[in-house]
Amino acid sequence: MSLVVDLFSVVAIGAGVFFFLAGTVGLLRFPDPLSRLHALTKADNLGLGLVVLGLLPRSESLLAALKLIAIWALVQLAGATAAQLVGRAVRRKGSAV
Amino acid sequence: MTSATLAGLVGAALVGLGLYGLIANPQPLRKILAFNLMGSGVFLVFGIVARKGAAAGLQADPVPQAMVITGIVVAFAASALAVALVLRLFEAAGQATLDPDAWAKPPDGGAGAE
Amino acid sequence: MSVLQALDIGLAFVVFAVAAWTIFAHGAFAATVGYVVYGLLLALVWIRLFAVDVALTEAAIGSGVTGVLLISAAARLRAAERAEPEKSLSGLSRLLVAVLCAVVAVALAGVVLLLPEQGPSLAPQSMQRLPETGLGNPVTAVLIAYRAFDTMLEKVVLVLAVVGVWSLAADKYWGGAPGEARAERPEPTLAFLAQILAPLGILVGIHVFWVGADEPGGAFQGGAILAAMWIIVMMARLTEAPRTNAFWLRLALVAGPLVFLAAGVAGAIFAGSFFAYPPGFAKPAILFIEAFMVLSIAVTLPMLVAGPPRREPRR
Amino acid sequence: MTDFLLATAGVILFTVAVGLVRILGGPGDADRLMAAQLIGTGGIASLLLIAAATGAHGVEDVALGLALLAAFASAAFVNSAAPAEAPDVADGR
Amino acid sequence: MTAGVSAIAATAGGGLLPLAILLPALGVLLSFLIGGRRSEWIALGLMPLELVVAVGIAYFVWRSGQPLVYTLAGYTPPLGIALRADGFSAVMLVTAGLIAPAAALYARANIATPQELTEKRAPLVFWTLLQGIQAALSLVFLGGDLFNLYVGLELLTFAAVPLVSLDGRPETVAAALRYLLFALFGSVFYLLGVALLYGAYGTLDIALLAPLIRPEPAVWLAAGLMTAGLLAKTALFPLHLWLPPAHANAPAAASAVLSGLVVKGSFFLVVRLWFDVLVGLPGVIPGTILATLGSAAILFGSVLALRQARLKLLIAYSTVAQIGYLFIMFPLGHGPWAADAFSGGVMQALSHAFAKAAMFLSAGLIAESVGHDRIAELGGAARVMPVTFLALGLGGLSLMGLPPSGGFAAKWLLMKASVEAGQWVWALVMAAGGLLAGGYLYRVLAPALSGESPQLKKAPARGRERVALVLALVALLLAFAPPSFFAFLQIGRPAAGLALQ
Repeated sequence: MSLVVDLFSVVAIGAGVFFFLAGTVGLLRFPDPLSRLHALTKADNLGLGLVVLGLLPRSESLLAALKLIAIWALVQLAGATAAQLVGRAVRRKGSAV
Repeated sequence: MTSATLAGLVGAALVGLGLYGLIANPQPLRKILAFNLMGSGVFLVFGIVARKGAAAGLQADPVPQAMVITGIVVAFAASALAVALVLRLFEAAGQATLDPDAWAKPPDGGAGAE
Repeated sequence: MSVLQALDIGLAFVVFAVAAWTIFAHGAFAATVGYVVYGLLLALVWIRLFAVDVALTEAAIGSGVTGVLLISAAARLRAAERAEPEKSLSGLSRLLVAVLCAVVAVALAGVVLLLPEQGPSLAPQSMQRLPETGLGNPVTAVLIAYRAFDTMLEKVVLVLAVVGVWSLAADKYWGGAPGEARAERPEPTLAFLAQILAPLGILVGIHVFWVGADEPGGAFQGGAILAAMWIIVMMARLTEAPRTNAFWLRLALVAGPLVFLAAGVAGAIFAGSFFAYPPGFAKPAILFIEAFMVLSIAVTLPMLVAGPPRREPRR
Repeated sequence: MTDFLLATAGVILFTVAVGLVRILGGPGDADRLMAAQLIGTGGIASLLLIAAATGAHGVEDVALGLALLAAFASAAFVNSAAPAEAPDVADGR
Repeated sequence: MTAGVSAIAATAGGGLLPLAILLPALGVLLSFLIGGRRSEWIALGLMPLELVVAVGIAYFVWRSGQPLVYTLAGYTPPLGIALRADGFSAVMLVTAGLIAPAAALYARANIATPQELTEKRAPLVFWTLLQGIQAALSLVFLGGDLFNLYVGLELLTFAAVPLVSLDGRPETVAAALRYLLFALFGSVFYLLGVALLYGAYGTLDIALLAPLIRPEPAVWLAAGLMTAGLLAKTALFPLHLWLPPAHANAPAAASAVLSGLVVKGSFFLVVRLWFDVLVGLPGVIPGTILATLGSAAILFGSVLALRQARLKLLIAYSTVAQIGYLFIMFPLGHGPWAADAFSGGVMQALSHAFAKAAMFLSAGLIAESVGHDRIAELGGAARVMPVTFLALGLGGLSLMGLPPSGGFAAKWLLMKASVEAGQWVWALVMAAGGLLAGGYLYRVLAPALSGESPQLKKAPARGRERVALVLALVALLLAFAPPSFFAFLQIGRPAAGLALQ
């Protein structure tokens, strides 16, 4: 059982790390600032999601697991709204501040 | 080197950096940032003291931890007051400089008479 | 263990690099963003020092609320930065200052390295007296019982800070609400964010306060999270900032220290010493005081962020 | 397993830090704010991994707090960047 | 009961110690909560009580001949916090208890809530923060725990800074900001020292810490950092830059408290630190450094005071100089002259507190009545407002160190100790400082006594003139302090214990 859990964690977290890496590589290679930020946000949120997924079976209690999911959801929300907010602020000012 | 010592070294470096910013940076807002950096460096020194006091089944001495919590709240209040002063200065004078020459007395100099 | 060490060294390096960025960056706004990032990383460092209570405080106040304060200020001061290139120190005096700071940092680093591996500690005494308080979290016990006097006075400091910030208002705005009246409609995305975050955050804040008796958390951290929720709701303009002459607001601001002070005096009458708790009643008394402290912190921090009154009071 | 968790935490932290260096430099403030946003995501991931590895207690609440406040810097920026009416500067006292 | 035990256990009258802090703290909270005109009434109502508590503390210290101790919350140090009052604390407490109400009585006339308003900004802020300063000073004078004292320092900063910018002109805001930044720098350095001391010895209680102190790197660094931080708050040369604009720009009543009392708070802690905590360090070299800075302050501050065009700035610069005298006592702490040096330092703190408060209040009256405070245009003013100028002149007597005045007693004791210790140079500097002080006071007083009197905008109020005069007279009367007063100052000093044996 514990081996299965460990294997699951390793795979999920490993995949998560991959997305973080991919996001940063994309960041360094994409030319256009807005699109690269967009891609990066996506990649990182996916990365965090996978890390959380990998940690879920290791959590001590149901409450702890729920907290993990809430963390992931909140970061999703923050990422999405922040991108939109900042994007709109930039557009409203008509220039890249 | 333990993680506690490492954190202490970072704390020392932060105090140095913050002190430099506080003295050398002319803008008041940057000075406030520097003050916060310096403060967090001091808190880290408390942190390693706490960690090295791990005993009685605790992983860190609670007394310095409590002091850091008090200190963080006070540092925030200080930043808030400082920021309010900077913004007020900027609004009232269109500049936010601490340069004493910029505040040379106007010729009538009637301060003190309210 | 070596992986952990590598991680620690990496973390230390990143923290230092971001701190240096904050000091040396060209623009004030860039430096401020650097500071927000720095605050977040610092929470990681506190976890590594096994000071979870501190990490919580740093995450909520050091990074979160301070971040709002400084980012707002930096955004408003941008005009100042453009207007006048500040006179900075000459190269030589910069060098002298740098040398002075390096001396301080090196001396401090030396002393830190000399600290013994196992230092003196009040942990045993803290644990020994812990049962009297009925608490399970020794950090909370230090704050509310052993060193209650510090904590009560620090709440008075917060009240003074509010008075100080408000004192910068123009006379005609005294008693009015902070923040300018804006013609614009609230940003819909921000309103959406606030509507989702606020209920969740209130839950988390109360949870953090409540578990603080026995686990990491407490009045400061819970109060700070609640404060952050009020800040986001005000930023989204779902509610207006309150008038500063409103009695309920003043009451909420002083409730924490006032109840704490009253409890301290009651301790002198009923338990033989100022700020002592009667045996057996310690935990309910502590939770009672803490509840008011949560309230006061939750109201004080947003008021400090909101700044001085800037609207005329209604008559 | 512990080492794996710690190593991944380190890799994520390092990766995000590299990205950070790239975008803290700008060119625009929007980029910088997004940088802060991103280090938030990576930082929370590392935090959770370190907590799982070292068994530090109560760390989920720290991560929860960070997640709750993750968008605050951007919100504050938008809020202050919105054009406000010119404050009345004439009345000093 | 041995001395070691009595430093921890509570003593008779000890319950007054927390009251001295809690009463003004309560005043802060109530004044802010209830607001309006009542904030003033609360402050004025509590001040007599606070003075009674301060006098009570002094009485109990005098009666027992030993420091008063109170253990808070039933947790003995090192886990808990203790408050302690020795002779020096008691005297400072009473001084603060007298000067704050004097400033309050003076301020009633011009910092009041007008009838037509329920609440006004400046009065609410002033009355709340004045009590904040009282609470902070009580804590600084009574605190027995270094971190508790840090909280006291922060209280002091937060209460003092907004008073500087009370009238809202941009230059006052700039002065307040500079003051705040210096004060915060000071707090951080102080706190860093506290961290190092805790790391070295695991306690912050002064009585427990003192016997543990060894001359080792951590202690030296902590001592340096804490001293530097406190000096920034005390505005000792070369960290004085913030003081003149801050003290000159505040309303007169606030200036009196800031210059008379607030800077003495951090000075008091420097004394605590070097005389009660760091007793295990060889103090001669650090003491000499402090006295050298003090000498520089005396000369530099006096010369700058000579060059000021405005009366309030002149008085503020003279504070820079007078702070210098306070630090002459530090290299004289060892030897048969130590008691004289200590008494001289304390006497200087007391007489300067009263004299400077009197002078700032007088300057405020002059500015209000004449309409400005430009020294060049004050010719003949003394002839139309004689009482005000009398208070100014009597205060000046103390600054110059001429008999009979508290300043004379202070400077004479310090000179005597310097000469006995063979450290002549301090005596010479003090003599030069006295001459310079005579110079800058002459610049103000001589023209004011002669020439054509200016047209007053309004005559100074009798009551307010009397407040200033009474303060100046107290500074004068200190010259007649009996020997028992100096014995009282030694209560709680280690040297006193030696002398008694």
